[in-house]
Parts: sequence; C-alpha cells; structure tokens
Amino acid sequence: MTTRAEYAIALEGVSFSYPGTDVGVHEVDLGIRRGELLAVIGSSGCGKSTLMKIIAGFLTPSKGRVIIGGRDAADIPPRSRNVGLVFQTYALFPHMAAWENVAYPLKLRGQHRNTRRATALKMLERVGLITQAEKLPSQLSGGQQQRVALARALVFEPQALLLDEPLSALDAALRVEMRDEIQRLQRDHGIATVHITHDQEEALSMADRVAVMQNGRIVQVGEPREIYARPANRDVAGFVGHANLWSGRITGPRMVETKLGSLTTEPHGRAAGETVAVLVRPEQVRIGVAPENMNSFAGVVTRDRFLGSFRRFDFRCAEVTLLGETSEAGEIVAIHIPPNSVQILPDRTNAT
Amino acid sequence: MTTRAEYAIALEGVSFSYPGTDVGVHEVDLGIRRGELLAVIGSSGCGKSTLMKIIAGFLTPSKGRVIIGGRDAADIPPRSRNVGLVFQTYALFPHMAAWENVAYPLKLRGQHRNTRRATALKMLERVGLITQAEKLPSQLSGGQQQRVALARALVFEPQALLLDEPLSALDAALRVEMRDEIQRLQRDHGIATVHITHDQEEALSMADRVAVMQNGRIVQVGEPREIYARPANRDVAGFVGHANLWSGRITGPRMVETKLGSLTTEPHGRAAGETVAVLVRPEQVRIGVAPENMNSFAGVVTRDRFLGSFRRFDFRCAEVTLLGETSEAGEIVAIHIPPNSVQILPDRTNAT
Amino acid sequence: MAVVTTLYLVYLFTPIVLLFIGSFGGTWFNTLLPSGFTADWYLQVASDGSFRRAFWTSLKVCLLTCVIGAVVGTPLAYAIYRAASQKVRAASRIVYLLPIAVPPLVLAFGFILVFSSNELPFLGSLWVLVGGHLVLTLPYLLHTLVGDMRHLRLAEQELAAESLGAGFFTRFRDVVLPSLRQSLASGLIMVAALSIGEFQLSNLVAGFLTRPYPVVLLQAFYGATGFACAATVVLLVLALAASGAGALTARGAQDVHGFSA
Amino acid sequence: MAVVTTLYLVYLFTPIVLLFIGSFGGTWFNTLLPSGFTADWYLQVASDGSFRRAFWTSLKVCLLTCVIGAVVGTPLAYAIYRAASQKVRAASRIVYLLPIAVPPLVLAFGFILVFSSNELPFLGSLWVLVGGHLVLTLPYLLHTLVGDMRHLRLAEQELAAESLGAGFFTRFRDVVLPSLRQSLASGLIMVAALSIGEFQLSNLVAGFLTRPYPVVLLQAFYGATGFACAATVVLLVLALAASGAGALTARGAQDVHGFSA
Repeated sequence: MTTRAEYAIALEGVSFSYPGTDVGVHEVDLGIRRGELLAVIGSSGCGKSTLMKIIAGFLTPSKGRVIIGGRDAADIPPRSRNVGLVFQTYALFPHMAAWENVAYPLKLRGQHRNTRRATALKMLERVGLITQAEKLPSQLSGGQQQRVALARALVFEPQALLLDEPLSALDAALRVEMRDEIQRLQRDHGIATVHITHDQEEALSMADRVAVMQNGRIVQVGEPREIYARPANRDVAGFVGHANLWSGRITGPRMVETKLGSLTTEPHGRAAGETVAVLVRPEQVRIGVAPENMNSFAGVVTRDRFLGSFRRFDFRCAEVTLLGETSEAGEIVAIHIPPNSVQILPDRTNAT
Repeated sequence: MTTRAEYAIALEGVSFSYPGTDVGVHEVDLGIRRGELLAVIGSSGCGKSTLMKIIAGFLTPSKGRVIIGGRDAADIPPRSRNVGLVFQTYALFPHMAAWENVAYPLKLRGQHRNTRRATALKMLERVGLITQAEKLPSQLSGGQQQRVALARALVFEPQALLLDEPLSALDAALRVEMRDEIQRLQRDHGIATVHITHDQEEALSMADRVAVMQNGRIVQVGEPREIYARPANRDVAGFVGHANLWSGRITGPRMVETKLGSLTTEPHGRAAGETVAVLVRPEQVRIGVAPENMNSFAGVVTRDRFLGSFRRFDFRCAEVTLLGETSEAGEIVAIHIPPNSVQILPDRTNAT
Repeated sequence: MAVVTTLYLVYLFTPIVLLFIGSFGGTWFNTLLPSGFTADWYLQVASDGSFRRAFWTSLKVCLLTCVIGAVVGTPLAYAIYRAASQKVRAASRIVYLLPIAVPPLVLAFGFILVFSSNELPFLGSLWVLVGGHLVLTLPYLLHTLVGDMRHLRLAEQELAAESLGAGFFTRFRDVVLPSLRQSLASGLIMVAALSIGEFQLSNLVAGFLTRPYPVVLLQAFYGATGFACAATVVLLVLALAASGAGALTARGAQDVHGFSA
Repeated sequence: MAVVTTLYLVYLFTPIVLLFIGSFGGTWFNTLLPSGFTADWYLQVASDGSFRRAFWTSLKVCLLTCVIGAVVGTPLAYAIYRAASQKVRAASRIVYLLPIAVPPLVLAFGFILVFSSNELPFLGSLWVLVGGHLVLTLPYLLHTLVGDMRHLRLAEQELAAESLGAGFFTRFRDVVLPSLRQSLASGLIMVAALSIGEFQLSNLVAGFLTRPYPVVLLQAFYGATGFACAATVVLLVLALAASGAGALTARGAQDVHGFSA
C-alpha cells in the first residue's frame, strides 16, 4: 500500500451526482502516484469525465475528499489547484500566437514578458514546434494544436496533468504518433498524469496503471498487463482487449461446461454447479489438435482479418464462433485451447 | 490477367484535375472484380475520393474510360449507374423513417408501397435493425445510421457498392465491429465493392485487394498480404503497417550498409554502391543474439507499449531507434534480424 | 450580470405594459397611470371603418407576401446554396445585407419613383405594397432557408438520392422540399410578423384604400390616448401571435444558424 | 434558377438605380428617366440647415447607441451564453425575437407613453432617441455576440484559462474580450447601419431639434424630386458605408451563425 504522501492526487470516497439524476461517480477511491501515468477507461457515460472535472475543481463532490499534493483541495478553487488540463478540442486561445498560448500561465504568474517568452519557446522546442511559435492556432494542424495545448499545460510545472480524451479528434495514424509524444513528455517531466479515454488500446499501450470505470464506479485498477491477463469481471474482460467470453457452469475441480463444450482448466477452486464466465484470449487459441484431443475442436474459418504482423480469424465449430489470432499463414481446420489459457471469472459485475 | 468482362467496374487510363489545379487523379487503371472488396487507401488529398466521384458519375474524367458492367459509362448519368453509395456522414433523409430511407430507391423504381416496405424490412432485418424500422435517423445511433445507409445502398441490388470512409465518424470499438458487419453484407450480396479509407489497418483487415494511391496515382495493387510483405516502394512500406525503414547503400551481393550498421540480407541482385531503402517489419525483429552475431545489436528498450496480445517496443542501439514486436515478457538487451527479414526496396517513389 | 439583465428587461417591457394599461384605462392625462377600467377603446377600434379596412388589408398583404415569398424564395435559396461560383455567393451576401444596409425609406422612395412613372402607374395598388414587403422580408426568409440547407447537409442528401436513382425534380420533391418544411414554416411566420408590422414603406407607397394597419394606426396617435393604446395593442397581438407561432415551429438548432425564430 | 435570381436582383436594384439617376437629373416629371445632368441637388441638400442639423444628430445618436450598446451588450451576451438555467435562455429568446415580434411603431408609442408623463418628461430629448435605438438594435448585437461565443467554444477556453490560473476578471479581459473583438466590431457596425436608417421610432419620439436624418428626409419627399433623390442617396451611402465596413469585418463563418454581417 502506498501512503498518502506518495500520491500526487488522491480521491477518498468521492461521490457526485448531476442534479436530479443518478448519473455521476460513486464512492471513488483512487490514488495517482507521483510521476505515474494513470489511464481511466470506460465507455461513454461511465463517469470518467466527471471524475476529471472533480479533480480539476470544476465540480464539487457531494461526499469524500480530493487530496492534491497531500492537501485537501476542498477549498482550493480551480485556478489555484495548479493542475494542467488538456481538452479534446484543445481549447487554445484563438487570438494568441502559439508561444503566447504557452506563455499565458506564466503571464498569470507575473513573469516578465522576456522571461516567459524564453520559457515558452523552450517548451515549444520540446514539442517540436519552435518554428511555429508565431502562428495562430487556426494556422496549425490538429496534431500541432494538440502539442501546443500540452506545452501550455506543462509549462507552469503543475502538480499534475489531466488529459481528457486528448487524441480522439485526431485521425488513426496521428493518434498513434501522439500517444508516444504524450508519453515522452510525461516521462520527461515526471509528472503525475490522469489520462481519460474510451480507447482501451490507447490506455493499455500508454499507461503505467489503468483504472476501469463502469456506471460511475471504479471496478479495477492495475497495470495494463494485469488488467488484460486477470480482469476483475466479465465486463472488464470484454471491454479490455479482444476476448472469447462464454457463460459456463463448473462441472469438476478442473472442468467447466460451456456452449463450446467441456473445457479442461487449471484447478480453479470453485464449487461444482457454480455459474461463471469463461475467458479465452484470442492469441491463446492454438492451431491444430492437442495431445489426447484436450480442449480441441474442429471447424472452419469463417472470417480472416489480415492485420500485418498477424491475422485475427473467426473459427466456427458447432454453434460457436471463436476468435483466434495467429501469425501463421495457411488453412486452419482445428484449434485447441491450453488449459492454463482458460480463465474462470465471476459471472456479471458482482465484484471480485 | 482478368478480361474486361470479369470486372464489375474498370477504369482505363482515367485522369481528372480540379479546375485550375494539379490536384486530381492521373492515368488510373484499375479493375474491381465481381464480388470482390477492393480497398483504396492513401493519405488525405491523394485523390481517392475523387476516384469514387468519378466512378459514381459525379465527376467526368478528362481522359480515359469508366466501364461499369462491361459498358462504357461516359453517357450514363449518376442516377442511372446503378451503384450504391455510402458516405462518411451517412446522408440519410432526415424526414423519412429508417424503412422509408431503405425503401426510397425501390420507390424510385416504381415498386408498390407494400412490396417496397416488405423488401426494406427484410433488408433492415439483415442489418439487425428490424426493431428500429419506424424511427427517424435522428433517433438512431451513429452505428445504426451507418447500417441503414448500407441497407439503403444495397436494397436495389446495384452493380457495385462504393463506400467513402464509411467508418471514420464512429469511435474505436464500433469501428472494428462495423468492419465485420460491412464485410459480412458485402460477402452475402457478392457485390463488387470499392472501399475508400485512410486507415490502412481497416483496408488490410477487410479487403480482398488493396490499391495504394499517392499523389493521384495508383502505386500498387495487390492482396493485403502482398502489399504488406512486398511493398512497391519506400512510401508504401511506410504507409502500410508499422515499419523500420532506413536508407541503405549496397556493399555486397548479400550486404547492405545502413545507419544501424552493416546488414546481411538474402541475395538481392543489386549493384554495389546503389542507394536503396531497407525495410524490416517490427514483428521480424527477434530477441537475443543470433549465432555468429549475425545482424545482432545490443541496446536498451526506451519505450514499451503493451497491446494485449503482444507488445511493441522501441529499441535504442547506437544512434538508431528500432521498432520491434514480441509476445514475450521480460527485459530485452539485444535483438537480431534474420537475413530473410531484411527487405531491399527502391529508394523513393520512382516506381517498382 | 443578473442585475444588468433584469434592468434591461424592465426597460424593455415598461412601455409595452403601459400600452396594455392605457388601452383599458378610462382617462389618462399627464399622470403616470390612467384611471378607471373600460373595454370601450377596443370596441371603438373594432367599429372604426378605416381600421377595419386596414386590418383586412394588412392580412391580405401579409398572406400574399408569404405565398409569393415561398414560391420565389425556395428556389432562390436553393440556387444560392448550390451555387459553386463566387459571384452567386457575393450576390447572395448582398441580398442578405439588404434589410440592414438599405433603410426601408430609401427603398420606398425608389418604389415611388418606379411606380409613379407613366410606364408603370401602379402606385397605391395592393400589388406594389406586396412587392415592397417582399423585398423587405425575403432576405430573412432566404437566410433561414440557406442556413438550414447547410445545417442539414442537403447537398450530400442529394448526392445520395441521385446515386439511388432520383433525377433533379424527383430530388427536389422528395428530398429538398420535405427537409425544408420546418424551416420554410418558421421563415414564413417571421415574414408574416415583419409584414404585419411594416410601416415605413407602406406609408409611402400605399393608396388611401390600401393603407395597411400600421399606417392607419399612426393617425390614431393624434387622437385619444386610450383609443391609440387599444389600436396599438391589436397590432402587437397580431405580430406577437405570428412570431410566437414561428418560435414554436423553429428547429432546435436555430440559435446556431440565424434568426430563424 | 439563374433566371429567377437575375429577375429578383433587377427588381431589387431598379429603384435604387433610379434614385441615383434622379439625384443627378435636371427635370423629372412623369417620364421614365429625368433629363439633364446636375450636381445642384446635392449642393442644395448640403446647404439646407435642417438637413445639416439632422445629419449631425443622426451621427451623434448612432455613436451613442454603439458605445452604450457595447457596454451593455457584451456582459449581457456573456450572461446569456454562460447561463445554465432554462429561464435565462427563455428570456434571451424573447430579447432576440423582439425586433421581429414587436413592430417599432408599438415600441415608439410605448415610449411616448412613458416619457410624456409628468414623472419622466424627457420626450424629444436626444437620450430618449438613443434609448429607443438601443432597444431596437441590441437584439442584433446580442445575437451576433452569443452566436460567436458558441462558435468559438468560449466556455472551454475559459475552463482552460481557469485551470492555468486565471480568475474571473482576468479571464474576461484576457480571453473573452479579445476573442470577441471581431464580432463586437461587426455587430456594432450593424447597429450603426440600423440606427442611421431608423425612422419609425425616431419620427414619433424625436423633438423638433433632435430629428434624425431619415425623419427630415421624409419631408423632402413632398418637395422637388431631384432634391428628395439626392437627400435619399446621402442616407443610402451612409448606411451602405456602415454595413459595407461591417461585412468586411465579419468572420468567415458568419453565414452559419446569424446575421453578423
């Protein structure tokens, strides 16, 4: 357990509902460690943007506390929270040149024009925009505006950085490029960062830790690898990464019954008859028949998606369509699932 | 070679420039076979949307011929080309219910109200929207509107289907889902389809063949696997899939010199001293040192992106950062590149 | 902010409230408020022959302006929207700017010049009045229609319809017109409200028998205050009814694309 | 389409062209066009005392309307834009609709009632005139400003500024006002054009010495045609200059968000 002092930002039992609705966040406990990039993911309406507004101080929680840099932030207005924000639409000031946008927080802090210009230019250099310093936001591309917004949010050395869907206005190729850019800046500054996104791939590939939100609650927090490999429940498993998910019924200490058939698992320690969810990640599906036919199924490939370094196929056997991934070319007539790749999860959302 | 009759749509030496500019398409030869899904990819402004407008008849080429169903389409106006179109913004009629939208082309063909309603409902059932038939487009989600647009473009059994960036208005998860949906409908109808997109992953995973456009010209046409494995030039290699691309100079029959160092390749048949581009796909980068240190390099991982079933890492050795992919966890201190994974491509765009 | 807003609204509504009070007041002379309560002034207005004629003239002109406006305005708006050329766009800008750039008085005098000539001696006829109202109101209608066409991405809808097999007139009937129903309705009701309230041009080009309501109303101002108040309230209610209906018909997005209330 | 557009433009510009011709014409009586060429009418207008006084009155009223409009309108627009509550939005709808829903004649009569009372005997003063123009023009200014605020996503800019450390007044000075420079300019020039052309309200509430130009102009219509033409052209040029400047200042996007020409 990390102590409170190690957190740049900590939320303790924070709740908030929009007036007259049930929508909001409920009993959220979450700590963002110094220097870490924490991604908050969830589908739209899950409360992740509300959470960001609470941290930034634009919303006041009805219950619980927001601790920033070890201090209760309840009485600190947004403008004094010393937290850098980047919006989906960048929210640059259209009448200020790129460098003036970046220098604005320094101006507010009373720095002399020459000093703040120098600092802003240095910051623009770090985001690779030194040649665009005199341009207005409308003269910059989407990716460049994004970089200016990042520079502006970092230049005053805030205690934390909050990114609200910063990449969703960019197109596919640029989005992947900007992931690296954001991560690099975040590492260079060693700044605690909350990254709000609905794109699980973005979260997994960038974050030190990922918090998964559902219906205003945080259902799992962990490293990307952990979230992916040991999802807390069926919904998290389905939301994070590709997944084969079936309902199952325990039929023995190492057996579970699914609509695909009876699957051998590692010892799972659950009682016979229990209803569970069964997860098999597509890359764990092996091609060909296993010794003694264990967890092996014959069938046909009904769809084959070439994704460059690998292919993702739909494999139809009996009534079930299974998702698999392989880097091997060639026809597939049978697959098998190693027992240690069959994961037993609690059915539905009723916790770990 | 396919004969002309096998093509649903064929372009022969088609050129078009927007008045007063050099922008447009130049000398395009392209055939879309019956029943095939052909993706046209390229960055924005490469001419792919112009190509679609030419096929649909909204633009008249200044040179060359458009052959639809074996007939020269020069004198056929757009409304008689019998080609189904799906736009990025769906372009549904806002005052018509979903079923009326789908039934509209049948109405134009003089079908009785009851007949066309029945056909439209059958079509909506195929796209899984039978329960939404009476709703107006504004009451449907983006994905549902997309399905209605597809149903409307298919219901009159057109000779071909043209999709203009049909997925770019959807969010990440829905986009992947709709890829499968479009592919399924296209297969079920066995309809020749041109799919315009800037997203190379989308093209590779969906299409039977992919045409890559650059500056108004088609630079390569082939199956996804072929485009990925044997790109025609450096630019195609960089645009399709992830790639390590370096400039190189041939130093021997099986040697090429790059900034990474000297690399051993398969026999490449190029003259010593020739300037080339060297391509290594990230998934072909192997971890650890090879026997006799062939193409082996020591270094450190500077960035590590977890992507679920694998990770993509930046590996820094000497002055070069190399992109690699692996499904193995653990630290990486050295990598090597098998000689058959080092591809020699012509430098720059000067043809195959 | 709330203080400024409140003050402004008070400033705005005091005159209107006074009008209402005055129209029901018995006597009113050099006091802040009138004394007594009576509906008499309204009865007087209703029984006054010139007011009755003017009332019907106003309604007639208003209706004709709306009908001709719709017939001329819809294709015109469509032409402006579809126009690729810079010239047509420039021309449309001029049309939009007209009601602001050219005071109605100037236009009215121009009309007098045109229609008092021997060749076109129509001054005083109802049709000149309708023509004048048309010029004054069409820019608002066009602005509403063109704004909504952009908002609805009509061009893309048409491309889709064309690819599905619809020719020009079919598209116009099936796609363009139905899409514009709502904005045509809200635009026309605005036209109606403007036409009913128009005074400057009407005052100069109307004949004695074709004087619309506001022109006759002006003369009432020199008579009894209560009578004038009642006559004014009638005009206000007429105009409010029209624009109120317009507000109800307007699209939700009208705040974004213009005065299409 | 092209035919309709051309006919409409001809219909629109014929009166205005005739005005120009008439203002330079020697004699003009019952013929389509006048005969002779003279600049005499303009000289007569320039030397006429009441026209000169009216010209300066109009400019004075226009300037005051613009200045007060800017001072009152900017915070008002901001309040409307930021208002979360449905009530304020409804109130702002009413303000926008005013110039269409309430004929200026009605407003003018209301003003007479208010300012001819013993308590507020200001009828005929310049300030009542300015007040009237303010009520008539402010809705257009507010509409332009609020539209641009939405267009510029000012709320998000403010959130960003707040997170960077800016308090309310700092934000208003550094972010809100500079962002609105352009739309304030274009809105005010529209206000100026409207104020210069205003006749109905001015005609009723102006005193003999504070009559603005259009009111005096009306009397010219009963004199020599050439004189009236020249006097009208002066008004037209004044209004056109103002709105022309407005068109140049307007944002490129004004077609989308209202009459902010």
